[in-house]
Order: sequence, then structure tokens, then C-alpha cells
Amino acid sequence: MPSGGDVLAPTPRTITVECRFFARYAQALGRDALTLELPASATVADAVRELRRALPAAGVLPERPLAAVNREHASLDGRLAHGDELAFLPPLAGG
Amino acid sequence: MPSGGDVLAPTPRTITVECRFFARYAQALGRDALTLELPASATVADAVRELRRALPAAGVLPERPLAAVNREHASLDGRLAHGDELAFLPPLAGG
Amino acid sequence: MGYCTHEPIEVGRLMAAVADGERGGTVAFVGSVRGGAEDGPVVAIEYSAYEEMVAEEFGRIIAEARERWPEAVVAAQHRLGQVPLGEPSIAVVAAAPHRREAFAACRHVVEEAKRRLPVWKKEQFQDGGTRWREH
Amino acid sequence: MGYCTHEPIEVGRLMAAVADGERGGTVAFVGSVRGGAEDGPVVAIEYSAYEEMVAEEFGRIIAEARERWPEAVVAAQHRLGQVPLGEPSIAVVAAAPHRREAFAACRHVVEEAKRRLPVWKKEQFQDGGTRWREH
Repeated sequence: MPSGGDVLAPTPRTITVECRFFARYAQALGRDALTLELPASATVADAVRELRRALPAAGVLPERPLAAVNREHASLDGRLAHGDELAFLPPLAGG
Repeated sequence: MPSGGDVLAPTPRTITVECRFFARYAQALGRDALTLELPASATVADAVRELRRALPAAGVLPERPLAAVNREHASLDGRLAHGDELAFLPPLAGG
Repeated sequence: MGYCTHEPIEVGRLMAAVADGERGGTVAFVGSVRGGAEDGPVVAIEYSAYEEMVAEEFGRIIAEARERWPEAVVAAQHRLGQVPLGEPSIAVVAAAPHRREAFAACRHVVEEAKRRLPVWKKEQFQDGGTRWREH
Repeated sequence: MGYCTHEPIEVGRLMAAVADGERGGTVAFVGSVRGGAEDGPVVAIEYSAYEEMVAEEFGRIIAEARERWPEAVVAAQHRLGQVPLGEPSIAVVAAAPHRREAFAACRHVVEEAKRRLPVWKKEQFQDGGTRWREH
């Protein structure tokens, strides 16, 4: 009989999140979406760092941008899961 | 030459005020207006007393009813002048 | 538009009366006839008023609001006569460059109107009975 | 009626949506496009949004208001796309049995909407220029 360890699925080493950009950010980046691969334990802040490293125009994103995960406001230390929708929101000006 | 005293008009001894009644008061009194003669120095409270004395149905007026003089809320010790419009207002229930 | 009307209140017209490209916030209050008195279902309320004084008092209340919130513009109407259940009996609309003033001016005029306007209500019940409603 | 609309907002329809014989007080807030920016006359504002999130966030804000003022019913809409000067960009309507709740619920939803809805404004100037307006 195999031991319990043998039937465990391997822990994924990376996740992908769907990034979305709006308004001024979308304009500066020239795009409104991007799929980002991140370490499995990544936070929103890690995603910001990775974007700023990978995209030349991502300097438009402040170090601490407003963000939403799966359409809810999220803090920068919120942990991301595979398949999350991660949106970067310029300062809000509704109404 | 007559003395100064001779040309003074005599101080009027009485004034008349136009009383108006509304809503429940008008219904109980069976009228919505009444001309009231009062001493020249009369206050709103004096007018209430005179009405309660003169009209049998005026018991509907509380001793301290809400009143308006010339279409402005007035206190009971406000002094009346000849020709004033004195309105008695049941408890307000607007809106 | 007078402060008293015997016709249905048109809130949209009041809002248009205070609208302006520089007043970005508009707050409207509408008070409507409610049912549910203790003595049975109310089908309408008959509003009576000391009309000349309602007009003057509404004017004074709005002037006070204008003094306190100089950038706010206020329009208001009270309906008189028989008002069916659910229809507006009073509307107060305030517009201002910023919403804080619009909310404050509208609220103030509503509260003062309820406290000071010489208006009275007679409830009309389904069975034809009536009763003065005094708060 | 969705929380986002690309058509002119009809405040009367929102008010009708919350009307009810037992809710005697209705408070409506309408925010309209203002002119007078520093760089010249604004003729319109282009509103863009994270639409799926606006819908969810408006729903959460209204649910919070409902929890705090259980008797209040709230309807709200944000207009998106190009909105000409003077036309409403947002409307929030609250109805409740008593005016205190209606005012409080309306005010709360307006403040939270301004703070939390992912909506952005691009000013359109008379000369064809544009500028993002961020508070």
C-alpha cells in the first residue's frame, strides 16, 4: 500500500493571476489586462513589484497602488490565489 | 394759542383685531374668523381669555394655544395693535 | 411656482428650478402620505392650511437656510387638499456646489417646515370616517 | 435597473422603485457634472469604470445601509460614458417610514459610493483637450 505522502498532489510552485488596469493606468501601460505568473505565496505587493520590474511603463503604478482582488478592495499584504482577478485602481473620482 | 396738550389725539381706549381659526378650532367654533375688541394694551393671552369668556365653544382653545400675529408665530405675551391679524393654530402636523 | 399647491407635486420641476452647471449636488426630500393609522386603513389625507402664512413662513425658513449656507439654493412646495395614499404632500429640494451644503440645507428646511408651517391633516378612512391627526 | 447605466439617469424612476405606501420619507441625492476647472470650461466628463466591481460594490454598500437602517430601501445608479455639463452622473434614493432613516441611509450610500466605487473622470474641455480628474 502506498504511503499517505504518495497520493498528495504536488504543491504548485507558481500561480497565475489576471491583472486588470483602468483609466490612467491603462492609458499609460497601453493595455488593460495582463496575465502574471507569481510564486505561490505571493501578495498583492509582490505583484506590484513584479509588474514594475517586468513592464517598462509600469512606473505609472505607485509603490502602494489601490488594488482590488476579485472585485473587492484588497490590502497590499493580501495573499493571492491561482486564478485571482487583480485590479489596479487609480485614485477614485466617482460621482 | 392753545397749549400743546389740546392738539394731541385722544389715546384710543380699545383696539380691534381680526381673529382667525383653523382646522379643528374652526370646526369646533363653527366659524373661521371673528373681529374682537380689546383694551389698547391687550396681549395675545388677553385675547385668548376674552374669547374663552365670550364664546361658549371657545373651550376648544387651550389656555396657551399656538398663535400667530400678522402671519408670524407669536408668543402669548406679545402685545397686539389695532388691525392685527391674530390666528389660533391647532398643533401643527404638516408634511 | 408657489409654496402651496392644490395639484400633485412635480419633484422634477422643483429639481430643475434649482439646477445649475455650478451646483453639482442636489438633495431632494419628498414626504408622502402613509397608511397604517390605528383606526383602520387611511386612503387619503386632507391637508388644510393657513395659506398666506405657509407662503411667508416657507420664505423665511428658506431665507434662513440661505444665510447659513449661502451657496445653497432651495425650492419647496406643500400640497393642500385631498392627497391620496402614497402621493407626495411636501417636497424640499436644495442644490449647492458641494453635497454637504445640499444635504444640510435640505434637512434644515424640512425640519423647520415640519415644526413651523401652519398645516393640518385630517385622515380619511376607507369607511368614510375622518380624524384630525396631530403629532 | 442596473447600478451602471450608459443612458441619462431617470431620477423619477429610481424614486418610483423605492416608493411604497408605508415609506413616507424619500431622500434623493443627484450629483451632476460641474464646469469651472482651472484649465478652462469643462463641457462634459467621460466616466469610465471597473463595471463588474461597481455593481458588486454598490450592492455591498446598499446591503450595509440596509443592515444599519433595516426599514430603509435604497436604489442607486452611476452613469458612465460621456456626461454633458449639468446632467446627473450619480443618483442615490432612499425611502423609509421616517425621514431620519431616509436622510441617513441616502447620505451614507453617497459617501461610501464616492469613496469606494471604482469610477474615473476625464474632463473634456471646449478646445478638445482632456484631463484625468483625480481628487
